[in-house]
Amino acid sequence: MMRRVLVFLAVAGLAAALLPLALGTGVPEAPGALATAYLEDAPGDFGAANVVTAIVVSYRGFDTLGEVAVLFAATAGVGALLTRKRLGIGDAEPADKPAATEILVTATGLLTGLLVMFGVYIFLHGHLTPGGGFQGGVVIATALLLGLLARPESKLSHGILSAVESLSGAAYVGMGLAGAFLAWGFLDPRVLPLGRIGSLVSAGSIPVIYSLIGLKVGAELSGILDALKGDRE
Amino acid sequence: MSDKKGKPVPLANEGLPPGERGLFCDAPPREYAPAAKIVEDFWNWARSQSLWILGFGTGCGAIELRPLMTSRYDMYRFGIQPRPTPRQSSVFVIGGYASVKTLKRIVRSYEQMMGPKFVVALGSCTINGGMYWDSYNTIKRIDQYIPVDVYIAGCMPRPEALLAGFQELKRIIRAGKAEGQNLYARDFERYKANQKRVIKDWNMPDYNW
Amino acid sequence: MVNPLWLFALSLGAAFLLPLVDRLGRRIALALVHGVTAAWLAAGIFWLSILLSGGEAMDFGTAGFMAPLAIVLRVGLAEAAGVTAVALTGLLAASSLTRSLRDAPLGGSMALLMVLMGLSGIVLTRDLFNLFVFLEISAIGTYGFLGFDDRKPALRAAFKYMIAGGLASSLYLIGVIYVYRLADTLNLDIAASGTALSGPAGTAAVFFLLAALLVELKPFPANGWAVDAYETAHPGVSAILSGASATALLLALWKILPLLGPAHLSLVAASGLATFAAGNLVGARQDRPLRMLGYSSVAQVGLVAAVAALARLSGLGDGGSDFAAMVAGGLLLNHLLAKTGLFLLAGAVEDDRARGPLSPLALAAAGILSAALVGLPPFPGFWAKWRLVRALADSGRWWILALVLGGSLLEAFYVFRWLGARTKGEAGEAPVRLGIRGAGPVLAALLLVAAGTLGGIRGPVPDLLLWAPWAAAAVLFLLDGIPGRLKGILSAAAAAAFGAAVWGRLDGLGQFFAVMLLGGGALFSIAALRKGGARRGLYPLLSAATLALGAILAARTPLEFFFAWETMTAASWLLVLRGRDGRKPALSYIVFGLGGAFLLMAGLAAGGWDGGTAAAGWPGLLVLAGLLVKAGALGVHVWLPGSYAESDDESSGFLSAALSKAPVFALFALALSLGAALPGGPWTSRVLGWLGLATALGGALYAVYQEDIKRTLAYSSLGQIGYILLAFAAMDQAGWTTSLYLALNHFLYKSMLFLAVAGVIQRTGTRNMYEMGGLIKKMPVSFLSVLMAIIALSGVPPLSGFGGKWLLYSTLIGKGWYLEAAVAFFASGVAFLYLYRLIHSIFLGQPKPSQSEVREAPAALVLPQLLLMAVLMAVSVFPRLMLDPILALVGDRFPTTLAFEGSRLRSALGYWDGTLTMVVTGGVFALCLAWMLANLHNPQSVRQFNIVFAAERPLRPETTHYAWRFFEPYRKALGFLTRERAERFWDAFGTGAASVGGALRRLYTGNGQTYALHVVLYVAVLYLLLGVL
Amino acid sequence: MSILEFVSRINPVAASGAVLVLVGVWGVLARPNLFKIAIATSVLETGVNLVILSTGYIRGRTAPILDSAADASTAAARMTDPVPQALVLTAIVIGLAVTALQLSYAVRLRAAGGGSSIESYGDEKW
Amino acid sequence: METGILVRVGYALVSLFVITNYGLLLIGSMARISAKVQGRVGQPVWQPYIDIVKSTAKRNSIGHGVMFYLGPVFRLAGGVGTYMFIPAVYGSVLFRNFSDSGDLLLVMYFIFFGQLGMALGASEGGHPYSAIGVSRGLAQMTAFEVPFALSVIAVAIQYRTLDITAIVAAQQGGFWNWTVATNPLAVAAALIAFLGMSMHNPFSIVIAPQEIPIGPPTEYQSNLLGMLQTNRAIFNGAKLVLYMNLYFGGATDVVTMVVKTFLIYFINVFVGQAFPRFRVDQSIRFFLGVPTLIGIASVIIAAI
Repeated sequence: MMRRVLVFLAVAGLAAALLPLALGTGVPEAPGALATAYLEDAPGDFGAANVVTAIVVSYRGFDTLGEVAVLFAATAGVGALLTRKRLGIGDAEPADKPAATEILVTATGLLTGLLVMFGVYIFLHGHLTPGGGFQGGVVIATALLLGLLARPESKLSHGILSAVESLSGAAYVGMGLAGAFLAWGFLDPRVLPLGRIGSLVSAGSIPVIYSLIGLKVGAELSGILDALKGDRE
Repeated sequence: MSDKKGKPVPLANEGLPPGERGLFCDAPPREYAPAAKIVEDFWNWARSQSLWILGFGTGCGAIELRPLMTSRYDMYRFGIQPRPTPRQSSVFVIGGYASVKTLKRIVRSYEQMMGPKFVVALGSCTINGGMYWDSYNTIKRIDQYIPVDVYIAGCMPRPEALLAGFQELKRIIRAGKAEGQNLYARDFERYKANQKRVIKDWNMPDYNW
Repeated sequence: MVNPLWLFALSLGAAFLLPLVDRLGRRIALALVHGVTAAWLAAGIFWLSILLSGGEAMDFGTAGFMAPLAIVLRVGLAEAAGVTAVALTGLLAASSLTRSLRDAPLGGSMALLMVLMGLSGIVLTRDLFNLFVFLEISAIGTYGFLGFDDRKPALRAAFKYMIAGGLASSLYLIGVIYVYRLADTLNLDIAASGTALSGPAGTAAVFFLLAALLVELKPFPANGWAVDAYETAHPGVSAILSGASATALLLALWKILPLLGPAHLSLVAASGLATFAAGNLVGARQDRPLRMLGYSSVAQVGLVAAVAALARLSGLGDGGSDFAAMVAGGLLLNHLLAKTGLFLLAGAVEDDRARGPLSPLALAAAGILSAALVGLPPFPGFWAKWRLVRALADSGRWWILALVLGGSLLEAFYVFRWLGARTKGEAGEAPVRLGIRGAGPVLAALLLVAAGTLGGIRGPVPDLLLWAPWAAAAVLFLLDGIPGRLKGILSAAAAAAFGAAVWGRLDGLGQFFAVMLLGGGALFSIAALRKGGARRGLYPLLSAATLALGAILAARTPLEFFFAWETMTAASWLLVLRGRDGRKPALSYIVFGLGGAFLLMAGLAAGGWDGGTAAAGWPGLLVLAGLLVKAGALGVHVWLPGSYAESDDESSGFLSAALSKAPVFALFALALSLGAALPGGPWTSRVLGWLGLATALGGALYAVYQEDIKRTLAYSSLGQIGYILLAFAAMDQAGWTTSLYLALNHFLYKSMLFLAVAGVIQRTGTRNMYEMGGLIKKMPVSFLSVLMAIIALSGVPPLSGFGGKWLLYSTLIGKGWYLEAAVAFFASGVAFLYLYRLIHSIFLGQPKPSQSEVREAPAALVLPQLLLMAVLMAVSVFPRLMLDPILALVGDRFPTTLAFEGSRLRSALGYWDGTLTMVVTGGVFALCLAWMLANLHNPQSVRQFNIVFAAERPLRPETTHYAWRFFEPYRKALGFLTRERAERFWDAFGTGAASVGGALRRLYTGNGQTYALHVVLYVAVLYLLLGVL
Repeated sequence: MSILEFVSRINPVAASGAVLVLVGVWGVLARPNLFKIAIATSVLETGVNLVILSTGYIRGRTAPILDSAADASTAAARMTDPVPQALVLTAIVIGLAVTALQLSYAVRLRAAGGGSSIESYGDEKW
Repeated sequence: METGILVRVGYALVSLFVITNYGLLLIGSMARISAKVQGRVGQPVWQPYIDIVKSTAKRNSIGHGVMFYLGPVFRLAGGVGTYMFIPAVYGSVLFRNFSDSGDLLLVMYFIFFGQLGMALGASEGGHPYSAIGVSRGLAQMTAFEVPFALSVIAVAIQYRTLDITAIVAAQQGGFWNWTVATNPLAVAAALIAFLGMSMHNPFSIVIAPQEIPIGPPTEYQSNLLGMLQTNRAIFNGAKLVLYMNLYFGGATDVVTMVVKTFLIYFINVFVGQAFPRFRVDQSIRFFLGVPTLIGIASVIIAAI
């Protein structure tokens, strides 16, 4: 009882703390100076139609690199935690895993390719349309999830995933360094020509970076899903 | 009791376990020559006028010693007073029969007194065994074990008899005849043999300094 | 300057490629990880070197842009230091982590890399959201790191850690986004420069930021999750969490300080101080070392945060940032290295299989780390704490000052308790050796020593003479392998050399005490030659303590004095700890020693010592109180008997005869600095007088009932110090003369007593008096020494002790302190009891068969005793030898009542001719002796059992020696006076503190949800307080 | 201020986000199941993300993507604030990572045989 | 000072001779008075002399060690020394002794000299009763010293000096100048303390002859005992002279001294005849009770 009261008090306190923020800031009427600067300069600076992408990959690309690192660390952590040995599962296969339904199996066969393609599309067009490397990577991982659901006994090649993850990550860092050496700063996408705003090949190395991120995120999420399945060596 | 050079031979102390012999002095008793005549006379007078008694009151005779302190008999006026430790006493009053058990204590106390020292045997029992003459565990004659200067006979002697005995003792001292200490040293082996014959559980040194 | 982005690229590249590298072999992967850390370290040091030599801080933009558009990293002094610290911790921890990382999945190594990079990012970034990203990188890294070697408790702790971490990061995000919304920027500097955050919404937004960071800093009570993690994780992980992580987070807090308003800052200060107090209270109750270190860790971090906030809040110290950097930075550096080292060390040794004592090197490391943690000199924490205390005192924040010092004392208590336990180990266990795992702690210790020493020598204490104790300790410790006797001679020589070096610097008072303090050190160093063998640790400590005493005399500023004082406290504490059963007494020794020192510190720091009048008030009283604790005044004496009794015999002598004069010296110095007056006015004198008197009486009474010879002497010392205090308190010529005379006399006869007793204990192997007896025939010189000493101590003419009594009563009656005089008379009568008992039970009575082989004490003890006897005799026959210099010292500060006429000393009331007394006594004694010899007829030397024993023979010497509970009737009559009230009071005090700690620690239920509740409640309460402020 | 004014000043997105935050916090504090705690954390993060988004949303404006309808010169006048959108992206991913890791710990702990209730993981205490 | 040192030694020896004989006679006569109280004739007045001669004339003796032999030497030296530091007769060069060595404090502390030595000697005898006796004696001493010290302090306050000669000088001029008249409380406290000091009944537990035969000197005999007996006379005399000087106006000639000290001692013996014996803890509590309060009162009176 005491505990409930305390929980209530805690939540109420937090609500009270949130109140001035909700009241004091109100609904914004116009973007601030920084946002305006981004909106006005981003296309010119990086040639990206999607201002958000320009911010995510270039201006605040360092955040994104960090974010990739977070995901990477999480994958590593999950992988290290959930091994067969540590989960106490022996070499024997768990006997009675329910078989997937026919519908699932069939749909998976049909959808996998489509999903992967969609994912690739999303990260390739990250600088033009909503979406980007993360979104694309997630879609790709969905394909793998479907595969895992359909064929629970199947095993992903952990080696390949890991290699993709490593290499794309390293390449991302490499792109960052390239920006520093070939352009004006670390993660500066202007190592490639900016191209015409709105075209697929534009915005410097943003599509490349997003592709790398897409691959990496796809691999990482797949890895996480695989690990959560709990039969990693 | 001495070797050729006149150095006293240490006592064997065989009654003691070897480990305890170091705790006790093993020197034998010695005879002490009196001082020059005139000095010794003076000293003897002083000794006779200052009789500090160690009462050994295990027998019924001891009860007759107490009244001497009272106003009625007042032994103090004769320079007699009780003393609680043998070290400081000069007169050993053995108040009644001595059993085998108490004899050991009598010997020990006697030997611990400083010379010159005098012994008063009080009552028949100490003199000849008295009513306990056929008892299996009493000593018949105390003078076989330590030298006695004055015998006060009776069963029991009255305090007056005691006072008379002390007067007699004073006389003997002044006459220079109370040499019990030297006698004991001289006949030490005989006395000791007598003592040991009676006392079976001998656990003391041969001479208790 | 090296662009930090390269390093991030390096870290990330290495991390991403690590799985591939790992296929080549784990060793190579680990080498890569450590190599990256080393690169960070190199960069950090490089930056530091540039910035320290006058370079400017630099900003580094990303993607070719600077703020506000892009994320900016800054390399300034604090950042460089932070990066260095993080990397250094990582490398230090490597010594302990490497083996485990090799055996665990690769995730562990990656986590290590991520954590360190994340922390460096936290340090470097100037962007609020980027800060969040790095917070999360390090958080995720930490989550993975906690469980990397799959120890079950750590897994549980990690989950709790994650709950709290998730809450904190959500709070942070809310804060960040509203800061952005209001200030229209994510850059810290721009946000801080505007006023957009000053309104209620801004305050709330900043509050969320702050609350998140505070939660990350593990405030009380919202820190159970962290402590659980500290306790259970791999020690290397804990070290990084406690050292590197805390450093980075504190720097993060430091960064957002400019955003904070006064109300926020007050919250930080309050929360930090509460955490400091509560952490230490709970830590004191903790017996699991790693968890204890965890509590200590949160406490320290709380203190640093509070200091940073206070410095900013209202310019604590002399000017804001420099002060904050010095104090908070110093404390942080101290905490970082000490805690890292301790976690690594404790993790290595706190293993249920290894219960033995520590090996010497490990012990040295543990000692240095613990001492640094507690803030003993010469470590950085000491200098920082001094400045902090000064600033707090200057600004009149007495409550905070008390809190800081009280918390530190608690911390000292539990850290040293652990250290004591580890020093001793359990009987019969093999020593614990650290091997490679020791590299981290030893390195941390060395860095601490280097940092502290450099900081001290190049900073506030440039006088190298004051560092001599440390140098001596270090040299002798390094030479610890050579034969002990050689070291003893070196130690004595060091004392002599130091004496020669400082002599010219000292004034008369200093020289007077130098004779006792340094002479005592040399004397007992010589005495220590009585035993061969290495006697590890003894000589370095003895030498350090001796020289520290000298340094106390030579100190010129309050800080120098306090530096030397703490050095002395530390060295003497270790001397006590070195004793066979020294663990418990050493603990109370150091706790009371530090308690006194902290009072002293507060008083000294409060200033007014350069001729001002401020010192005559509270500061002076605080100093006085501190000195009284150290002197062992009744009520705060409880540390004294045990430590004198349980330390090595020569150490006891040193403590009692020499070291106990240090507070006496300081008292005189205190009074002199106030113009021969006591702080606080005439009442102080009166109270001090009664206190001294109570000490004298109490000491004597306690001593009467001891069975332990050294305890008897310890209480005796207590009593004698009481007289010295009493006479000092009289504050007139006679009083001061008496006090100094007593001090010197006490040195003489207590040295003799302890030397003799050391020999007795060495020869008999026991300290219980009733187990001895009849040693006069075996140890005649020791007997004579004790005889002379007790005659002198009891004040019986004709030896010099009577001079002390005569002076004392002349003073007291002359001063009008009549009741005091009567009580003093009683106390000095009581002294007879224990003195007689001492000499009777040891040297007279029945010898024990088991001691039949006992010989006279070794020459190393006998010769100093002979020397002291000669000195005692000389000053007894010619009191002017001692009194002339003392009278000159006291000078004409007070109206003169004492004067010599030839050999006769006259007071206002009477006179005393020591020489004539000695002649008359000698003559009479000779006469009586001649009489005795002339009339000794046929003496027969007899043995011990030739006693009248009610006509029986004694059975055993043991039962015939009347010694056990010698003064039982006295106990029946006056025993009620010696019920150990002070002990009970302090016990109750300790129990009280412990039960507060015990109640507080009930908060830490182990339930992760409760911890989360604490976090949210903490935030809510904080918000409420913000509203109130 | 009147009720009306009060309501009008509330940002509905932020308010719903705040509600989610509170729900998430309540879940973290009150649901003992490890997995539910992880999910509650996720809810909490979602709420936070909503709050983030709410600060950038401006009524009547378009997404900050240039196309034929809006070029760079008119962007500032017609588009919403891109920064929160960029930030929320990062926040989401990080939240995902945390959730993944938290779930793994939950799995790991349950596999070690301690059950799913957090109350059974309180051995480290005091 | 003006007197040559040899002359002074000669005077001191004469003074010592007088006090020895006086002390012995005092003991003898007191014993006789006690006897009269008990309705006895009692021992001769000169019995103490005989006893000492007898002890000295013992033909042999035993010794337990050096300290055992030195014990009586210390004791006697303590007694003689104490006397030597007190001016016995006011204004007399002959009886001035060596009182210029120190003041009242010296005397008070020199009293311990003999006691300490004796205690050590007795200890070496190895007899447990000696040690028990000493422990009782010392314990009791700490207690009776308190009222005595208070009373001495009262005297010091009253006359503003600790110089015994000066104290006596201040009391000259008739009974009403004596301390006993000017501060009777101080005298009362001191006299009660004196009972303990001289170990008379009811404070004779130290030598309790029945349970611990004679206490400390249990092992002493012959010449050594003789010295102790001699000391008893001298020491008693010294203490009495001290009391006389402090409280009863001192003496300007030997006759006055004899009369006064006799009377002081008589009070003592008189009380001793009338009371049974205290246990040690009882006597300690007694001395620290009413007598101490009296002493404090006397100090207060003197101080006001």
